[in-house]
Amino acid sequence: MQVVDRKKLDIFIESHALERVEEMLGRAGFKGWSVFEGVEGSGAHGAWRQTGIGESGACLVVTIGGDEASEKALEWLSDYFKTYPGVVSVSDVSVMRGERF
Amino acid sequence: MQVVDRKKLDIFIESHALERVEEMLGRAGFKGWSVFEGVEGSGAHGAWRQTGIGESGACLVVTIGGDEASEKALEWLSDYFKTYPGVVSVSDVSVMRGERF
Amino acid sequence: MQVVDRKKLDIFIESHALERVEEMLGRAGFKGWSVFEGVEGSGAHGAWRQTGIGESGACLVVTIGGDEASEKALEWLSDYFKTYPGVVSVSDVSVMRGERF
Amino acid sequence: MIETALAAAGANLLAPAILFFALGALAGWAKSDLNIPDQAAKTLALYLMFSIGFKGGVEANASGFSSDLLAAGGLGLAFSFLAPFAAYVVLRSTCRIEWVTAAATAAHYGSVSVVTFAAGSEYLRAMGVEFSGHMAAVLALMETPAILAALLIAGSNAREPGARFQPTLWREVLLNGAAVLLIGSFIVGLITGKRGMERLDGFVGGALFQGALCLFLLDMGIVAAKRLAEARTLRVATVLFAVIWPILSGIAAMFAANLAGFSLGDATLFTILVASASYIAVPAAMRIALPKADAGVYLPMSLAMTFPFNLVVGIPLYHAAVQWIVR
Amino acid sequence: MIETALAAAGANLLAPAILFFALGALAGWAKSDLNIPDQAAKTLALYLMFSIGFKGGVEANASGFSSDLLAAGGLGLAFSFLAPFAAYVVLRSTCRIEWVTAAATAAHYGSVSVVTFAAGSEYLRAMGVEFSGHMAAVLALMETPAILAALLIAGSNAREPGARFQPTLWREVLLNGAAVLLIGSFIVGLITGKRGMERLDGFVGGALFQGALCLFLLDMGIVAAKRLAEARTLRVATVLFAVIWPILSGIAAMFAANLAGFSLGDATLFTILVASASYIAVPAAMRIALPKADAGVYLPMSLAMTFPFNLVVGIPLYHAAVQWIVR
Amino acid sequence: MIETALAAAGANLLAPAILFFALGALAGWAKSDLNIPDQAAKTLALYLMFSIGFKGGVEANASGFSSDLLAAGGLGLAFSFLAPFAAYVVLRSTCRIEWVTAAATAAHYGSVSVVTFAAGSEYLRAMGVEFSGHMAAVLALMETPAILAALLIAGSNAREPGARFQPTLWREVLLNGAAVLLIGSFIVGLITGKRGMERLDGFVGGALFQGALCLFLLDMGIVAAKRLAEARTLRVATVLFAVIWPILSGIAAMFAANLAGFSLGDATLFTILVASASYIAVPAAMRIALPKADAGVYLPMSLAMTFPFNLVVGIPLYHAAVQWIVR
Ligand SMILES: Nc1ncnc2c1ncn2[C@@H]1O[C@H](COP(=O)(O)O)[C@@H](O)[C@H]1O
Ligand SMILES: Nc1ncnc2c1ncn2[C@@H]1O[C@H](COP(=O)(O)O)[C@@H](O)[C@H]1O
Ligand SMILES: Nc1ncnc2c1ncn2[C@@H]1O[C@H](COP(=O)(O)O)[C@@H](O)[C@H]1O
Ligand code: NA
Ligand code: NA
Ligand code: NA
Repeated sequence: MQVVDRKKLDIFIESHALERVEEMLGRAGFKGWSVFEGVEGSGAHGAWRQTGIGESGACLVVTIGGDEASEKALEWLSDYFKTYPGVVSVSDVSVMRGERF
Repeated sequence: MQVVDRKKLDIFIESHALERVEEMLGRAGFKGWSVFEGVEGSGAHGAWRQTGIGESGACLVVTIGGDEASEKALEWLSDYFKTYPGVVSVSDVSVMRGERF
Repeated sequence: MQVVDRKKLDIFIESHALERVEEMLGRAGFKGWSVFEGVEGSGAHGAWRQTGIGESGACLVVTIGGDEASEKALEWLSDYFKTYPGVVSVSDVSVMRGERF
Repeated sequence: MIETALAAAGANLLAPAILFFALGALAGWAKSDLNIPDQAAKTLALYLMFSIGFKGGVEANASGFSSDLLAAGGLGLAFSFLAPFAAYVVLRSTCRIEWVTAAATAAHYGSVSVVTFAAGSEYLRAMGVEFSGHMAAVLALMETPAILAALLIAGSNAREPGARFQPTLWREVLLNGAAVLLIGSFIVGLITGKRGMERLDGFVGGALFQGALCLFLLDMGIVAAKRLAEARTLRVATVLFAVIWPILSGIAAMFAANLAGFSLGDATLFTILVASASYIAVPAAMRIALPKADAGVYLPMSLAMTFPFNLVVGIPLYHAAVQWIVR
Repeated sequence: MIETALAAAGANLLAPAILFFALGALAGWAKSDLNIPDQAAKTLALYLMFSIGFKGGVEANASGFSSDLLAAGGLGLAFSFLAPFAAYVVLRSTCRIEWVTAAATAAHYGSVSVVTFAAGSEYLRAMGVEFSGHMAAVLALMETPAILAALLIAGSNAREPGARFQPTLWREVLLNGAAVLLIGSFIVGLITGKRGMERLDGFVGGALFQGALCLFLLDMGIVAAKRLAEARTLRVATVLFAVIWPILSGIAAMFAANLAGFSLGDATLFTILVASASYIAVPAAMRIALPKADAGVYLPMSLAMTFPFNLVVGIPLYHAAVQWIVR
Repeated sequence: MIETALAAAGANLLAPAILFFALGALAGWAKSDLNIPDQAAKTLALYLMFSIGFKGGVEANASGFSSDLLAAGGLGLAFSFLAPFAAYVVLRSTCRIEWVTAAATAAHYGSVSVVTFAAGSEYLRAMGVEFSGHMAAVLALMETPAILAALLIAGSNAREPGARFQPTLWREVLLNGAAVLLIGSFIVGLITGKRGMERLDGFVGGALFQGALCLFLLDMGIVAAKRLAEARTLRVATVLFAVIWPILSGIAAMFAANLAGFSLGDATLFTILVASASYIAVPAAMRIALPKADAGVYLPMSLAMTFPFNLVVGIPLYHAAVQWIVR
């Protein structure tokens, strides 16, 4: 299979920021993403658990794209994380049909 | 810890293809996989949201295995993606108990 | 963006072990993690499906941290997996704000 | 005559179920974070089908298997299978959408909407109009043929993926959850009859059914409003189709029902079925059978235009028209 | 007098809903794996709001829009908006928590708890005390002003993220799901009146409402006990605040209600509203508006201390006190 | 005599709940995409336990705590604890499954199935046979001892993981959600008695309970059929065990119940409990306590063979046999 290198971002954020982050990803040049809902977790802002009462789960946004898009998203996120909880990790992945990312 | 190198595939597909893809993974030589359900996402085929009405979420199939299995799966998927929505990314991971993958 | 290298662990375990594993991660030196619930999967111990009757889903614990923490967690897990089902994969990721991991 | 119809339409507008749909639509439009968890919405949909099927079966048991059922079933099958061909031609010639999307959209309009049926029967009940239990079976029978028609329309091109996914596809088409639950519950109702109804009366009917319908419509309002806001391709022609097609196909259904000698209530429900468009079973089948069709076209049409139109305007309209034709 | 109050308190303690809350708290404390799926709990909460709003609207329809509603609504708005300022000053001077966490906590205590209201009205119903339907609208009106007050308190510091997330924030504040569903259902009830109630009676009231309340309180017991066990910072002062503030603000509410000429039932419910603290709508808003506030402080206070206190001790206490004041 | 039994069995076969189970099984077997969302199924299970426990408690309150309860409880504990030893010996000698899987399977058969109990009591209610409320408490008591027995059987080998996971394990064993909710609701029912039942009657009983049972059995049919299709090791001996063991242990239970002087209804329910096998609480405990046991053996046996057998054939059979023994 012919594959090309891309960046994969795993973005952990609170659900209220989803809309904002997705919009930003589009602007940064990502052509797609997928969102998953966590059931519990822990971080600098304490532990949380999805309960149906008083707490809503953190989300994971997975997005695959080019270096430039990744760089732009990281910049936005670094700013965002100054105010709000969350983390992001970047890793190298290979994908087929490179023109789609 | 003694670890060995393997490939990890992150396969994003619509849920109706799950059974097919899992069967294919088994044939390709993967000895295990895990499936997660997304809550929303976006891609070349537009945006979707898990709603309980008219829409069903895309799924993420994570599977870890050898180079050969990975190659075979990618071939099948590249064919599959000609018809159906979805993407796959491949990354390098280390695992313990290499004989299990 | 200034980023630093860290390890990302993807730990697939049964839900009854969650509390134990999270506690262990804290002891090993991880400062955060996120937990996701699977809907189905397969492995050396057979296939499972989240059904609401008689079966509960396997979970994915994602945690990002330093080499040392990762090493410690792998040691504990290698022991744990002698008795219980599950797998773990390790990959290299880049993160911003390295001091938080 | 017209005054009564208007009064009835007004009363329909002020039914709790319609108002909760409007509330949901407002909340969705204003981007409130109000939402019904997706598993709860799915369960409400299952409950509605369970109740509709079971009640229909019990009533069919009481009135006996008559030739009426055969006639209604046959007519329903025919409409569901034939309507997509007509809809396809109209969509292609007026709406300028690609042929594969047109085929998929046509399937939606040939098939039916369970919740529109539920709202329609509640409307009739509130108006004191009787209808046959077997209309629930007709509802179930009309889910699937439209999908087959779309596959025929799509023809050889669609066969490529269809071939590879045939087992999945046929299962989805013939054994889609909605049809299985509706027909299954109908049969259970038919078998257990009055004895079964004694046990389940307060579950499948009355306030619980009404309440579940209200909650589900609240959710549908939210989802429909969001869908409408996100719709990328909202051409005038598709909007017109989404409103005019139900009326035209509904008129055809009225005359057919009249010819077949349906009662007033049955003819109204049959019209509602024909005029309604699927938004659960057919999209699921289309994702497998015609993956190149654009869900951004057929979902907003069926869910965000035709469904509200039928719910708010269509049901009382069809009822008034049927009263005028069937006598 | 006191004996009757004690007897009533005893009866409250032995109501099924309270006992199921205790069962949940025990299970959570003992780390049993008993738990209500989160989507089910969310749906139960939506159902409770749907029912409370709708019933309130129907009753308001029956008794007519009176000046009482305006008085109660105005008083509710005032209390919800003003209480946070007072609470903030007390929290800062007695509890030694940071200013931003104090502002967020104050918002919780200015706002209200739907389930406490539900438990309170069931208590009154069991005691045979009448109250007005429009108290449900007051409940809805009191959700939001406290959030605005907290934003004012937080002032310029909070504006930085607020500015960037303003659309999201304002939507969350003004269109939070709880307020929209409560007010929306109230209006639907108001419009449909007795006719709507005929259809939905067994859904929004009676055993179904009671049962849903029991199940939801079971879950709240589990969650509250876990929250309490995990609470990192449990200072004596905050525990005292969580118990004494409801009493003090409740007393203020009683006198205000008395001056405004509320009936016994309305005054009791109003007191319960003022004494209660939010644990769903306000935390969600605070995560957006004041992200630096420590949820590990305000959630345990509101959910694991004030809520159980009001549920078990507060409701009968306030009722007894109001009886004594309002005559 | 036999004719009456056959007629009763026939009537049971045609009860809505059984027919919905069959519908689910058919849908699952045909691989229809019909499915109940997992959180909804879990919530239905919780609701059934809530209702069974509460109703049992209220009835026990009405009839007073009698020595009957002690006798039934003691007998239940004994059967649950001792049956696994016998089952283990039989499984090892006839089915050629590994010792650890045999121990885990034995635990399933010593423990009980809540839904089989629910179906059994509905059967008795339909037949007009009375039974004691405290049988719900016996149900709760019989959940756990079988797990302890399996741990004893597994002995030192199992202790290795057991030691490391002891806190989790003991919590799971002693405080598993099913047992806590059943006993807890029983106690709430016992405390609140008739007064509580007045409030919750239409929630815990009647059509709502019947409907929830039907929906849950629909889901169990789907899951059981899928499980059966996936079962890797379906030896004749295990199939035979799954059908014959309930009969044999049921016979022992009948005689014991007769000796202990149980009423006809109580003896039948006790037989049903002993003959039933767990498929929720015990598998969860086994995953922690005996992780090397093969879930691909014990789950299909308990869920896909013994459960349907008891539901369809067993319940009327046991009832007929008990009628013959207890007189
Ligand atoms: N090191 C980590 N690995 C994985 N997930 C994390 C990590 N740190 C934080 N998270 C997730 O991100 C959320 C917010 O992080 P924080 O801002 O650190 O509280 C946490 O609640 C976790 O769900
Ligand atoms: N670049 C991407 N990163 C992450 N997920 C993606 C990406 N592209 C597509 N997906 C997921 O795969 C689904 C189908 O993709 P597509 O065929 O591009 O519409 C989307 O709806 C997303 O959930
Ligand atoms: N190779 C794999 N890739 C992804 N997930 C796996 C893999 N192997 C096992 N798993 C997950 O871990 C669970 C337990 O694994 P096992 O101990 O192999 O049965 C499985 O049920 C899967 O959900
Ligand atoms: Na139609
Ligand atoms: Na308050
Ligand atoms: Na048993």
